[in-house]
Amino acid sequence: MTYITKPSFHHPNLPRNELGLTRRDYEGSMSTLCAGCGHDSVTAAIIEACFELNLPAHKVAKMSGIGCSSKTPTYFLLKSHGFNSVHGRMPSVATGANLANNELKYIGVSGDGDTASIGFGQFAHAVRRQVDMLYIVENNGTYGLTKGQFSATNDRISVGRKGQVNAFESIDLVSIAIQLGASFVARGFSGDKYQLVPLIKAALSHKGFAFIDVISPCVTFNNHGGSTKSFEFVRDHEHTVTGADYVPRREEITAAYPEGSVIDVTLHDESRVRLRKLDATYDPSDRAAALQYMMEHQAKDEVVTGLLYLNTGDTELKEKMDIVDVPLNSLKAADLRPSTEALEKINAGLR
Amino acid sequence: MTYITKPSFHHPNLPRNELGLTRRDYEGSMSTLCAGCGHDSVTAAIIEACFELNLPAHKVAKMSGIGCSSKTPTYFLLKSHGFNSVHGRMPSVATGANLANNELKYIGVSGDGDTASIGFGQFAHAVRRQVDMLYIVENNGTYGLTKGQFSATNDRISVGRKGQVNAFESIDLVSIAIQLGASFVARGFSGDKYQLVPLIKAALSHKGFAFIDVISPCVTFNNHGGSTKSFEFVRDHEHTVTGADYVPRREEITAAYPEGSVIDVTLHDESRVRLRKLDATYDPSDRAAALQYMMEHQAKDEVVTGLLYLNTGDTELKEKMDIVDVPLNSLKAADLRPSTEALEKINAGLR
Amino acid sequence: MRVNDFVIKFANVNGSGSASANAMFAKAVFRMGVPVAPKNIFPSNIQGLPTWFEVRVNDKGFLGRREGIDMMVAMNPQSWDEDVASILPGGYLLYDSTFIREIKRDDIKTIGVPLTKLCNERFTIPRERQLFKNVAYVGALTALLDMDFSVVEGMIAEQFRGKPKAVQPNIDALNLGREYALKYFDCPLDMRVARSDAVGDQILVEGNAAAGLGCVFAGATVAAWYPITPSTSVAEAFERYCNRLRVDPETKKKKFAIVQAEDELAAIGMAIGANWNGARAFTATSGPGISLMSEFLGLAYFAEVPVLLFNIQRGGPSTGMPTRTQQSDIISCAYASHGDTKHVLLFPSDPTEVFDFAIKGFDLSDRLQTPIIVMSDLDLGMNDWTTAPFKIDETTEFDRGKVLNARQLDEIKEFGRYLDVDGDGIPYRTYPGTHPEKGAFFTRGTSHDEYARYTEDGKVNERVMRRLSRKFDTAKTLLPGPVFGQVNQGATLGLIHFGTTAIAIPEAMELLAERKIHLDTMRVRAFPFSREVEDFIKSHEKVFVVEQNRDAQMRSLLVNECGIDPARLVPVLNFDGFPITAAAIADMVSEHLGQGERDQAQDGFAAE
Amino acid sequence: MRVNDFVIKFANVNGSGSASANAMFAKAVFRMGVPVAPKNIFPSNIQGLPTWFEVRVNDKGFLGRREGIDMMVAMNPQSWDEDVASILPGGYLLYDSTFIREIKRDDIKTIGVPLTKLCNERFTIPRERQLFKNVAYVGALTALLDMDFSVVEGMIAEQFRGKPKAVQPNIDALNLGREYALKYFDCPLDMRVARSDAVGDQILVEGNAAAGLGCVFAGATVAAWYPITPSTSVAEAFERYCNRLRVDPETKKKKFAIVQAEDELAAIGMAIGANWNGARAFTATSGPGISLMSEFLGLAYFAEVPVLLFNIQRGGPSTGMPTRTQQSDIISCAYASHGDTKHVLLFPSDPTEVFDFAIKGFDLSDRLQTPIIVMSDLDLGMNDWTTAPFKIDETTEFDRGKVLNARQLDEIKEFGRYLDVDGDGIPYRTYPGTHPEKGAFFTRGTSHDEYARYTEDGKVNERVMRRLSRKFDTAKTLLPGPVFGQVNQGATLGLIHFGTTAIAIPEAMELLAERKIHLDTMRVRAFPFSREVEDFIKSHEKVFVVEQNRDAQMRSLLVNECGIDPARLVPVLNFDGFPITAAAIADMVSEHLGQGERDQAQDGFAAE
Ligand SMILES: Cc1ncc(C[n+]2csc(CCOP(=O)(O)OP(=O)(O)O)c2C)c(N)n1
Ligand SMILES: Cc1ncc(C[n+]2csc(CCOP(=O)(O)OP(=O)(O)O)c2C)c(N)n1
Ligand code: SF4
Ligand code: SF4
Ligand SMILES: [Mg+2]
Ligand SMILES: [Mg+2]
Repeated sequence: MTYITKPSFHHPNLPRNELGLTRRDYEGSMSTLCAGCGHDSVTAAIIEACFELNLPAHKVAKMSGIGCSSKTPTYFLLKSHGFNSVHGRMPSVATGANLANNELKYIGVSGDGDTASIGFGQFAHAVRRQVDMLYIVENNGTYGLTKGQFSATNDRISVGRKGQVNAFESIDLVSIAIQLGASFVARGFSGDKYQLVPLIKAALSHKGFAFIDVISPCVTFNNHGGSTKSFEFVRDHEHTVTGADYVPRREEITAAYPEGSVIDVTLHDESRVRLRKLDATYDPSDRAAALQYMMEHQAKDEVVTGLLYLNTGDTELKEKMDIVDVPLNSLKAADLRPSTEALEKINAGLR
Repeated sequence: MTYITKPSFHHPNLPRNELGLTRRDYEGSMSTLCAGCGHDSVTAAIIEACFELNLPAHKVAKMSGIGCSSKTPTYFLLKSHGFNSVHGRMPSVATGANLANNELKYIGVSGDGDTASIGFGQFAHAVRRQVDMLYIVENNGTYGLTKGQFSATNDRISVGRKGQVNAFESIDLVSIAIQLGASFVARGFSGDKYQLVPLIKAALSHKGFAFIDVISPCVTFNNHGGSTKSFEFVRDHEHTVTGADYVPRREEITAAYPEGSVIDVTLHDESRVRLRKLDATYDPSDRAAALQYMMEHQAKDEVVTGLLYLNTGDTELKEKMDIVDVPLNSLKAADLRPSTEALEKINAGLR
Repeated sequence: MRVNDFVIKFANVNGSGSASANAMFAKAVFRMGVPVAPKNIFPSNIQGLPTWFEVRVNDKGFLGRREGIDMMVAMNPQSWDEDVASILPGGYLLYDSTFIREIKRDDIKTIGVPLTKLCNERFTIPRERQLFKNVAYVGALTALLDMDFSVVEGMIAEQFRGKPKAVQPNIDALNLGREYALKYFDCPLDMRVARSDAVGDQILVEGNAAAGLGCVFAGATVAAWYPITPSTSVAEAFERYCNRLRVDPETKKKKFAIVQAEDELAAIGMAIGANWNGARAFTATSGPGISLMSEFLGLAYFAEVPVLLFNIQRGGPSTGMPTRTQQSDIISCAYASHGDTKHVLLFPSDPTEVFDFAIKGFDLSDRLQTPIIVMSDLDLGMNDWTTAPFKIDETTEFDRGKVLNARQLDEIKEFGRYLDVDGDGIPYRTYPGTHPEKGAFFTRGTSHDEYARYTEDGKVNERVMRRLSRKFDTAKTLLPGPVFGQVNQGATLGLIHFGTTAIAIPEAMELLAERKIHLDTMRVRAFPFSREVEDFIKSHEKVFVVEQNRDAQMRSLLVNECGIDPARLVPVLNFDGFPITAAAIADMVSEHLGQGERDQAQDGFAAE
Repeated sequence: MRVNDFVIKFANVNGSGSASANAMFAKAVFRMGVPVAPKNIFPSNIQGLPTWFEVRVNDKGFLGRREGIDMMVAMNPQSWDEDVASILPGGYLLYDSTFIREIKRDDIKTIGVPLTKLCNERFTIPRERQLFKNVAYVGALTALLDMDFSVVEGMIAEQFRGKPKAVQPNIDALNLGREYALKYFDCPLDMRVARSDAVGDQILVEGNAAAGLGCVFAGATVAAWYPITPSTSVAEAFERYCNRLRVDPETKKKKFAIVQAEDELAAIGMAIGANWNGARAFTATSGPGISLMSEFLGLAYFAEVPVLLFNIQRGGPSTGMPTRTQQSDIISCAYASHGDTKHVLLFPSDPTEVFDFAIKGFDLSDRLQTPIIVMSDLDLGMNDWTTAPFKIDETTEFDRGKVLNARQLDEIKEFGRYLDVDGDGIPYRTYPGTHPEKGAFFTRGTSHDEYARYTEDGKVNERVMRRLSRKFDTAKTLLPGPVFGQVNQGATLGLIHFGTTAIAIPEAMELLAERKIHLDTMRVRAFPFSREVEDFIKSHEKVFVVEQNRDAQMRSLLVNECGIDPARLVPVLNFDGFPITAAAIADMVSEHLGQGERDQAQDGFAAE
């Protein structure tokens, strides 16, 4: 029996959010991942973000593929429906779910194997369709669940545990997402929840395809010296271009910043994300420039993090498709089934 | 019966190449495509290039997926083996074939549906593996063989025959190929064989993954006003950044050019490609810059053509994998089957 | 005299605009009240290759394919020889006499009409000259076959209601041919179309249109598909009808979503995601798509997510014969995906049934919480059929199956997604977002317990797998049962057929009766098979199973699932890509039966 | 006294380093000449969950799984209760007495060894303290079970030949446990390992290693795969052995290519491309991969491209039970892909046969020009088996089948890729680049004629399809035939088994014999089935078919393909994810047989 429920005892004075819920209410069952796995930190960040956003769990749907990372939806939001689909195919399932009911928030969790290899095609097309969801890749540069093979996101310089060299070009999911039109693209690090939580909150408030590539080290198979997805490497090579603060609706921004160093972007639910430019030259609204920036810094072995591209101007899938505002799954026979007369007309037209 | 052989009568004084072959020797069976289809022009360009390169047909393998474009290998190089695989899966078949015998030249022909939709994952991974082949996409922005649905390479501004709008971001295969590490990337136009033939010749002389995106209008389903893949649109919006001349080995370059306006690149078979820079600012050896350039010009609805990126420095698949020089399919039992003694040692080790 | 009983075939060049003219001819016959079966025999390319249009006209409603051509309209020099050769002795050859053609037969009657010449004189624009040739031979046919000209005129008027300018040239083109025929041949011939009331209130429609329309009436809101012949027109029809019937009059917004997916894996993934979320969603594909969808079919079977899939079968294996018909995906659909999986199949026989099964299919899929595959084929999907009008029962609600709402969740004491509460093997489900506290569960393709929790306890998984078998047994009681043909008391021989083979059966039985062979017939409409199917087989000594594939796949299913001795099931097969003919069935059956058996079949004594 | 006949089970926490210690124990028994069957029962995760290691020790070579534990080494508090419960009355419980544990049973003997305490005293580094606990209980076992300590010492020495510093701590750890046991318990127990020569020249190896090694000896040069449990170690073993045996001594370059593909569709695509080009290439996968590969399998079948595929079956359907064993992909592999397709399957029963079938498989695939699927499973693939040593026959050449070289092309008068020159349904092929003028052809999945040219002529395609059936019949004569067990003259009952079930059969037969039930047994080794298989079934009134799936899939194949009356085939099934036991087989068989039948089985009279 590999399913472990947590004791549901709540400490009486745990902090509660606007819904009167504690963080514990946003947890899932006990993680079965390796002690120290980066993925567990991402799970914690998701829990924190949902708690702070006061999300009702039943209005969230958790989607995933197959892998250690794809297991994590079991470890948060116990009261949300979840769908652990097949390897690499979560994007299509999420797209269908989204079309059926756009009132839920969709949190998709995938891995670098799940997304950059078997699921690359589905990922690319979910991006260009601007499916309204948060898509997180817990990127550890390896196939954790199948015991540590190279994944396609491995940088060319990285070396395997047993010294294997990686001759092939790596797939930078962030650049791909930007190029194919994702409207919210960020990179985080499982080791830095102060950066990650606001990114997740902003992404969940954004309408359209929000992609977060989280470098999430695999302590068991890819946290060694040669790895570029190890805690140490990321700490040493992280280059944060923008710091993002999340500002809930109706909340005042007090702190003052030097001229031109911050950008305030209002998100679809009227909350705002405040971007602190740590690199003055960087413009997170210019796709082409952002892409070039990624490439140049990656060439220097830097791991560029932060909110990298944001476009609140594009429409999301359902708008693009001119679908009625109410969820399609809420329409009843009366709305959907034409009359007998209508059918008779059709019959007549076929004579 | 839909297979039509051509009369094999050769006019006595047709020009012959170094192998004593005429262009007719490089033809295939009769095309069954629509009259005026761009794909037939690409076929003609391939025939011309192979004729001029003096390629022995039996040293070429023709690979394709499924589609009108994927049918074309039947229409050239009748004396080459061909493999018309399954929809979108040509890259994997070509990769396997390549590993088995790297002495053949591989010409892969695909369509935009075949490559950008169902085959996107395989395409991306063939690129990053640097499979040694020429990969041509006959890009018409539509699914010709299934009667004109939108394909993923359609620009956002393009409109369907019946006025359908294309709400989704388009996939620019050239940018994807550059980003994922293809070492030879070009775009041509089926309507311009003077540009296309040298590109194909250079690509066939290049070692590594050579990608040519050929805009090849579908006269039946996507050559109307709203299409950005029509003959007219491309003629009006073409922006050629580099002119490429192919210079066979041991041939003198005579013509003189203004300073800095040309780059000579020596290819793996010692032939050279002479790049005439039509846009002085453009540097076809800088990936990041090339990418940015594509994006900026595409944003202006320009169709950037020419040899867009060239890197003769990278190794190709077989080199990356340290495989012996002779083709693997030429190794005999003596080379491959260890001795009984070796097996006995293994048995001993298992006791 | 061949009145209302003949086969006429048009041989054209693909892309020359002949299709609409030929269809107009067929429709005209239909409007004269005579049952027709037009069949479009087209190449897998877009322009320039031979294409044929075969129309069987039969007052009795024998509309299965029939070999032998009574009249050939030979417009394609490429296929001229084989076209001429296929004409029955005494039959007619209508051709474009503008060109001299060698006709190697003296046992047929030739009708030369200088179509090109006539059109070149009357029309100037090249494309028009080309197109109107087709209209002109239809005109000639109206005279030769004694057809009601006003009917054809009426159709032209309808067709160009939008652009009146187009009407006259078409009428002229018709008259070019008609007048030439009246002038140079003594019309009508001994082969004619005579007004009849055999059509009654029937309609003329293709199966794929019926599928798309059925999905509209079934309340489907999401369609995800990937283009592939011959299934493409299912999604197209759904879109066409939705645009007509499902657009909000005020906002102009859509009460439906149609996604052209990036491939078949994505298409079924989307359909599954939407159904999981409580919207009715479907996909449509053909052979290669089925293979690609099999992984997801296994997930939907095991995770128990409803999904409706139309498989418009074409010639396999692999890419095979994309523009020909077969029934060769039966095994691959019934057992799609690795592991112990079984899927529910429906076998419609005509467009009306496709429409009904689309509606029924969604109810069954929701009720059984499992994929349902509607097994149509190219012949049914892409050809127009003379078929009963579509009907719905507005009084019935959709059956969404066992879905718990918030109130019910509050009432029950415990919710377990995979608990067999009712003993029928069908558990209860909830849609995401139903209740703030209760009813959430985790859908997964990994082994799980009754509460949808991951488990590696083999015994628990075994329990779940046994329940799935139980559910499959329940399905037998819910699926459309078999339909029986004429039943001669005491006949010891039976014949099983399904899908598009049905249309050939009455005629085949008549042919066999002439040979004193009598069989009971049963049309199977669904898999898994109901008791009645087993009983039918068991109550006959020998049962022929007619199918359009090489490996007798339906026979295999019958043997496997009903525990039948294969010796009693005789395969009657056709897999050349064309619909099986009544004559072929009759011949194979009588060939199999030695005289002895035939007698005994005849007077119904048991043998063996 | 239980000498060389017991089951010992280790209950550990996944990732705690117990695996190597447990394996060392099993290997030590093996080295004492006693047959062992270790089975690793692991979770689908990497660290922290319960994992078990079951070792059956049996002098007679009865190495199938057996229920009931004679000794439990209980190291995991999580699973403590179920572990203690699974001990047979009178059995032993060995546990870490550093911690107080409640033992609810009084019918077992407990042996407490304070492993944690002992290791904490001796070792300082936390990880060492953790790891050496495992080594320590092995030490204790050597004393308790009277094992030859020098054997274990020797293994330590071998294992750390590289790093001598590691040897002493391990020896110390062994002694910690050993000495404690000797001091506090009267060793040895009545349960022992005694030196024997039952092992003889056998080896201890896992099936996947045998597969990889077999491919090396078969001359495979290209492997394309995608990671999936339990098939991953096939590619890993191939790589390991290639690095040892296939690297050019001078250039250090590789005479092989191994590609980790982006998914299973690509993996088999690459293998097909390489085989098409004349290199021997294979792929390995499990359930979900099979579903994804089915489209390409259909192409290879129809275009007649050889390819070898290892299916290491796991618990299905869908993602199912990834770390459990089953034989449930039989139908999905035999008929993989849409349309009329059939595939050749091989069913190895032990690692030696996996090795042989890898070699034979390539010959057959080249000879038959069709995919061959080797149907292994997790139990065979990932567990070490006591099995006969690997042998090859260096004198034989590889059989590359009907491949024409340039000279032959010049000699023959015409080349048609799909011509049935020899009447066996197998055509001739050429590799690309063979001849400047002759032998080129176009491989395609679309319908084609005998010259590989695209055709839409249904009759031509039908001809090709019939030849493929003929080829499949030829296969029957080339595939490994069945192996027969003890044959009692006149027994009216038969039993069919295959794959990993074989190991349990001799023991099952012994159990049945005690109950006076005698059956003839036959082990099926390949599909399609040879005449002998049919004859065996036909010569017995009732035949039991033992398989590890829910739907009796092998039985279905037998019924379909041999035209057997299902009534005569009785399913004996197990699908809980664990290998079927001899006891289970014996019970299901005798339960099925009423007393009457049992007698008659016994003295061999016909009944019914
Ligand atoms: C179709 C299919 N192929 C292969 C597998 C085996 N498999 C399970 S997880 C996985 C890769 C996981 O890697 P990643 O997505 O990076 O997740 P991680 O474990 O690293 O978090 C694979 C190949 C599978 N479950 N299904
Ligand atoms: C698995 C599968 N799905 C769908 C099809 C149907 N199909 C044939 S060609 C094609 C698309 C062709 O488009 P493209 O690649 O752009 O080629 P084009 O005809 O435009 O040159 C499709 C969807 C198929 N043959 N196989
Ligand atoms: S194997 Fe790696 S990715 Fe998987 S749980 Fe362990 S640390 Fe995390
Ligand atoms: S349909 Fe379009 S792509 Fe296909 S042959 Fe015709 S013109 Fe070319
Ligand atoms: Mg990973
Ligand atoms: Mg196209």
